[in-house]
Amino acid sequence: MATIAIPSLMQKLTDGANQVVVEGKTLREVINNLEAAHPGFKDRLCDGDRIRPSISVYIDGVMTREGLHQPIGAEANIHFVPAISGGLASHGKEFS
Amino acid sequence: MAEKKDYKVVGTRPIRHDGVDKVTGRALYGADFQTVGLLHGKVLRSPHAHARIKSIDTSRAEAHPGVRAVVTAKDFPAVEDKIADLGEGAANVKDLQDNVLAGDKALYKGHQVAAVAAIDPHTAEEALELIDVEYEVLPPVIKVLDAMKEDAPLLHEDMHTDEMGEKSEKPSNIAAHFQHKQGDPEKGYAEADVVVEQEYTTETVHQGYIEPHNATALYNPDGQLTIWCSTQGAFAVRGQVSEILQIPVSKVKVVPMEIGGGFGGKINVYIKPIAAMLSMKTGKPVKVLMSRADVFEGTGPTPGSYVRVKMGATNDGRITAAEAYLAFEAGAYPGSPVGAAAFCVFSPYKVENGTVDGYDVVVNKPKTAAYRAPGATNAAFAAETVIDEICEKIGMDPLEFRILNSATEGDIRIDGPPAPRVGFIETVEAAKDHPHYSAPLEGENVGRGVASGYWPNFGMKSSVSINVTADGTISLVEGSTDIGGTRASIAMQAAEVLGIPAESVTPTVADTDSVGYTDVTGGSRTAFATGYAAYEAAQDVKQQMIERAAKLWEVDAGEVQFADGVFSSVNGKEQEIDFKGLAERLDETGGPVVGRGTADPSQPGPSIGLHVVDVEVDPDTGKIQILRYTATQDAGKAIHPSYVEGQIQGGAVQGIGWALNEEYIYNEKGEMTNASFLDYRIPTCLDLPMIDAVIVEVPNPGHPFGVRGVGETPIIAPPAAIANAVYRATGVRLKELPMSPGRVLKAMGKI
Amino acid sequence: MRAFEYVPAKTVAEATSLLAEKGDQAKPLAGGTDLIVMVRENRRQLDRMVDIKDLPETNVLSYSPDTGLELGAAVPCHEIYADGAISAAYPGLIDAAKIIGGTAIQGRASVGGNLCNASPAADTIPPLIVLGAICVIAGPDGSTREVPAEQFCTAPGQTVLENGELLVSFKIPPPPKNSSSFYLRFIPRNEMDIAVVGAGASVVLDDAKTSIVSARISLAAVAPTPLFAEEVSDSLAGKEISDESINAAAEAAQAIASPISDMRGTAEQRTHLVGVLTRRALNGAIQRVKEA
Amino acid sequence: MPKKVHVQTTINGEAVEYLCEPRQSLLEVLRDVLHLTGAKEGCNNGNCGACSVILDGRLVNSCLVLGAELEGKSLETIEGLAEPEQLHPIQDAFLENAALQCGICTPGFIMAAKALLDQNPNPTEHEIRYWLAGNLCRCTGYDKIVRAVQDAAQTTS
Repeated sequence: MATIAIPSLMQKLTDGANQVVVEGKTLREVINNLEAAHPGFKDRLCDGDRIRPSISVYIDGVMTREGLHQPIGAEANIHFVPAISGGLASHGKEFS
Repeated sequence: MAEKKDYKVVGTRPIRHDGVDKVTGRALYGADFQTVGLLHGKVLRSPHAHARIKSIDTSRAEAHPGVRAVVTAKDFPAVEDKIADLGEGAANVKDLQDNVLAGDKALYKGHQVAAVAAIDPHTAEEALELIDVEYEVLPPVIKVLDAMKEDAPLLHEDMHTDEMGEKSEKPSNIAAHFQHKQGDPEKGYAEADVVVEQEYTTETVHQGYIEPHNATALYNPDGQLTIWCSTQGAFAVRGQVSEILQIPVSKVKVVPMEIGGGFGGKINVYIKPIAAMLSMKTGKPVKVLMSRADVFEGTGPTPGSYVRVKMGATNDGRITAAEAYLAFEAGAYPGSPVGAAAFCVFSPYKVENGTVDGYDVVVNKPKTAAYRAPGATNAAFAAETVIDEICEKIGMDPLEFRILNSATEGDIRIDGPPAPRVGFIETVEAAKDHPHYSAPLEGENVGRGVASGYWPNFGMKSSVSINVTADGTISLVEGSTDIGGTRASIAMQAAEVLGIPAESVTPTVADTDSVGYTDVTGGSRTAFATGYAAYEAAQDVKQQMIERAAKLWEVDAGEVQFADGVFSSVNGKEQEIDFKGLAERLDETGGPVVGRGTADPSQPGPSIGLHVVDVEVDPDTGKIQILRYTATQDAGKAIHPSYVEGQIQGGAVQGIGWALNEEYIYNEKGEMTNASFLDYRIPTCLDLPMIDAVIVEVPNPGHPFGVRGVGETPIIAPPAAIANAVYRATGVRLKELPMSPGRVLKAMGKI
Repeated sequence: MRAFEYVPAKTVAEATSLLAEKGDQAKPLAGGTDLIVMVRENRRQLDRMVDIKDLPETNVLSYSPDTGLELGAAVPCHEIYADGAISAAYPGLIDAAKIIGGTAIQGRASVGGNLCNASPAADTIPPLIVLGAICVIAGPDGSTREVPAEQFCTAPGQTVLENGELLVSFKIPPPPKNSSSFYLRFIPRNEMDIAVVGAGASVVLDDAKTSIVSARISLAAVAPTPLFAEEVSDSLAGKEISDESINAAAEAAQAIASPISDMRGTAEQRTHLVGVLTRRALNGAIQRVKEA
Repeated sequence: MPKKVHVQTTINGEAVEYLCEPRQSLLEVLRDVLHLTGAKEGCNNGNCGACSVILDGRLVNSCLVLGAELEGKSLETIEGLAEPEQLHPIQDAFLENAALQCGICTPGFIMAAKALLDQNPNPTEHEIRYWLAGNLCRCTGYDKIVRAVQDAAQTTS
């Protein structure tokens, strides 16, 4: 079971809970299960088949760049964080 | 992972490989590129900060003798209004296009509107005056808080505020709002003995690289486009030009020339697609150069901002709660660095109860670009001066306060994930132990201030290949443009692995067809990530060379070891050959050796610095003089200490410039009134003392030699450190940047 | 920038006739540090530049304690401050010559050009005024006329020069006994800026060096032209040197300043600085007399 | 359009002839006509020093000189400083002190430093900083540049 920290601006979707525990072997499964439990998440986190460029995903403290394919360990801690944008990006990732 | 401490090459100070070219004037920068049949392009820019473009008539310009082509936004291919992943970041392609040549509206003075190619630059310039643009001038909005008002003029009538995926109903200049939250701030304030809350504003500032943007493009009838230019990232140019002009990336070759400074400002493209479009129309190579005024008015600076910070602490110096409200000017299109600001504002410290709100707001100014630790300086100016006020109120030494509250590895960051290891306490201790901190301050109107700066650093992708040469040297091909000596620091990492001198490496920065994908020189990533790729490529070479030695000695590769530049056989045969000796014998052992390495490291390792400054303030004129400056910084491991010191010194001085005088000054029409190096006042050498750079080395576990990026961090602390010093000198706290003489006089009540 | 022609003049007469021929479409070129930039940035459009810096008359640099200084209009700043005797006699002029632009600008920029550019913020004009410089002007008909420095500028960028006239040189009287001069400006950096406010002062003290016999004060960047603060200057005559008398002069100077607000400073900042700089200029000049 | 001007001059000790438009600056002539691109354009109005050259022994900004003014004059540029097998001591000092990062301002700084040391072989730190104030560097914070000039002064004097 992965523990997801819910960003404060998304806690409306979880009735105020700041943490949710869901199953999933990949990030895709985790988000699908999150969506099933708390409808609305998928659209907030994903743009079609990808994580929105404005969101960074941390698995156990390390930012992943593998998107929805990212394997998720049994006891993973997942954070969805507003991406740090800088130079090029309109809603981009990482620059200076 | 850091493998050993007694390095032969890493940590030494060889002469940089491109040095002779650069001191003799022979190094070719973008504007130095020449080719036969060259045409020259010039760009017409909007004279208005906000205007609807009703029509553009180019016929008179086209008829001007010597003019070969004119382009406007009508010449763009159609693109979708969507976020495109450009490999090195994502961007809305429509916005990118619109910023290169304005479509329906000009959104800032200096916005590119049309361009001309002609037989020489003067003829092209004459033709600009013959382009007739009919504008409907609209009211501009320049300041972030004005742009956030309900009744503010809207830049984009169809833009709605994005709150982590949720869109506002009404259109707004606020492109995005996000929030980080940990614990319970109210509970934290209840535990506090002291609570300080202050508001801060900063003005737009520019990177101020000395070389203006430049581009020469040649479009061939076979559809192949080549662009010679100065850029922080040849692949970033390729990606943007490809999207803007809707050409496959394989048809775009970008040749990076030497680059005269960037600091984040030479990632976005402005005139490169224009040079390409003009070449497409004329079939000739077209060179476009910006003037200094073009650079100020038409390229991305770093934003002005409004920042409010509230912090509570106990009398024994423990932070109990902290909040920040950050509103940043994105410029004409969304995408300010407010995300990085929100991340960095409290990063050095353990904050268990905190909230950070960030707002990305469009205004009628050039679209902001990155500038050295983008966002962090604005944020630190606020947070680090609030901390100074708290220290004063509870009577604690500001360095002790920082040691007490330092975030340590595993502490929960404000955005949720755990903090990685960084030598914060070590940099503070280094400052404490430095003679500067204990030196008595002499004279009147003088004061000493300190502040910290934290930057997460970035990894991203790099590729390196290495060819072994028969004389025992290697040629190293990399894709990172060298802005400050990175050829040397990358070459040195390969040399270390192979046990050869730095001088035995010939590094080359290659074009996009000649090296694997490499992200921009930015994010403090080049010595770290491209250095990592060079390490991997050298490891590959080493392994192949071990196999060659095995072949030579007719033993198993497992019986060959390599140490200190010498291959030897393990099993008693006592055979030895050094790298040079083996390189001479590649032909007979299987031919050329080519090593390759790629990197996309996940642990860049943050960097942190602590700055100490002494100032003198003239109480009659409000002018601040920097008397003494010391900057400590955790570099992880300094590959070439001279260039690490150089980054620290240069970054500190950019921060000093930001603190003292640098700002975009606007009139009521939204026009920048100081678009020159005369009135946009970057520091001269007469404004400064020597800058004492102290390198602290707490190795980054995410790099084989322990490297942490160093480029960005040193700009963050100076404005706050100087503001704290000015307070000691005058008793007045400055809450606006820059702390120009007029603002100081006002704060002191003299005017 | 539109195309123009470049003509090096060989004599003053040739220069004035080349200028007269084109009226306001011709300008003399000396150091070019202002003119070339203005033309390049389309702030001024010209058909002709007349290079006047190889004329003997515009290159004269001669000083004697009896007759004073004759300074050609095209002499670059660095030649002036390289001369020890001139530096000792007219320190206020040297203060200004050493702070115009950077070293490379001072290799070309001339005092004459600085005056003809007629910027309200020009650094060398207040020293010219307080040193009582006379401008020698050649006309297209071969005539010459003389105009005091304080009357030369008429508006920002405008001067008394008529069509075809050329500023040839300055005559600066020898410094009186017990006198000295001082110029300073306020700028946000330490070099490479335009004055937010500039102040020049010259003083003649009595033999005891305790009171002021006469003084001249001039201010830059606080009015449409560099200002000769004549009444303020006269009010110092006969006054004892004291904080009180200096402060009174500084306040009087503030009263006559009429600065504008622009990107280099606000009107209130400038008015404040007039007081500060007038005090410092007067004290600086007095100090120099005392130390002499 | 006014005719091009024919100019005969001396550059780095060699006689040079060229044609230029009167409106072309010396910097344009050097870069676009003579392809001597060591002098750089940073501002084109005398505020950055990247185009510094030495004209008849005086340090000038080549963007503030007309190409047409060079008739009969003698010009030194960065390209003329090194001997075929030996850098000028100032060039060596810049390399040894790591006094450059991006390098765009470096030719201007080296020419300015040469003009300084030609006339003042033992400048103080303040004299160096005053002399070089017209040359902007955005990368180094000037520390290592000042030290390089101090070092070069030691070597040459």
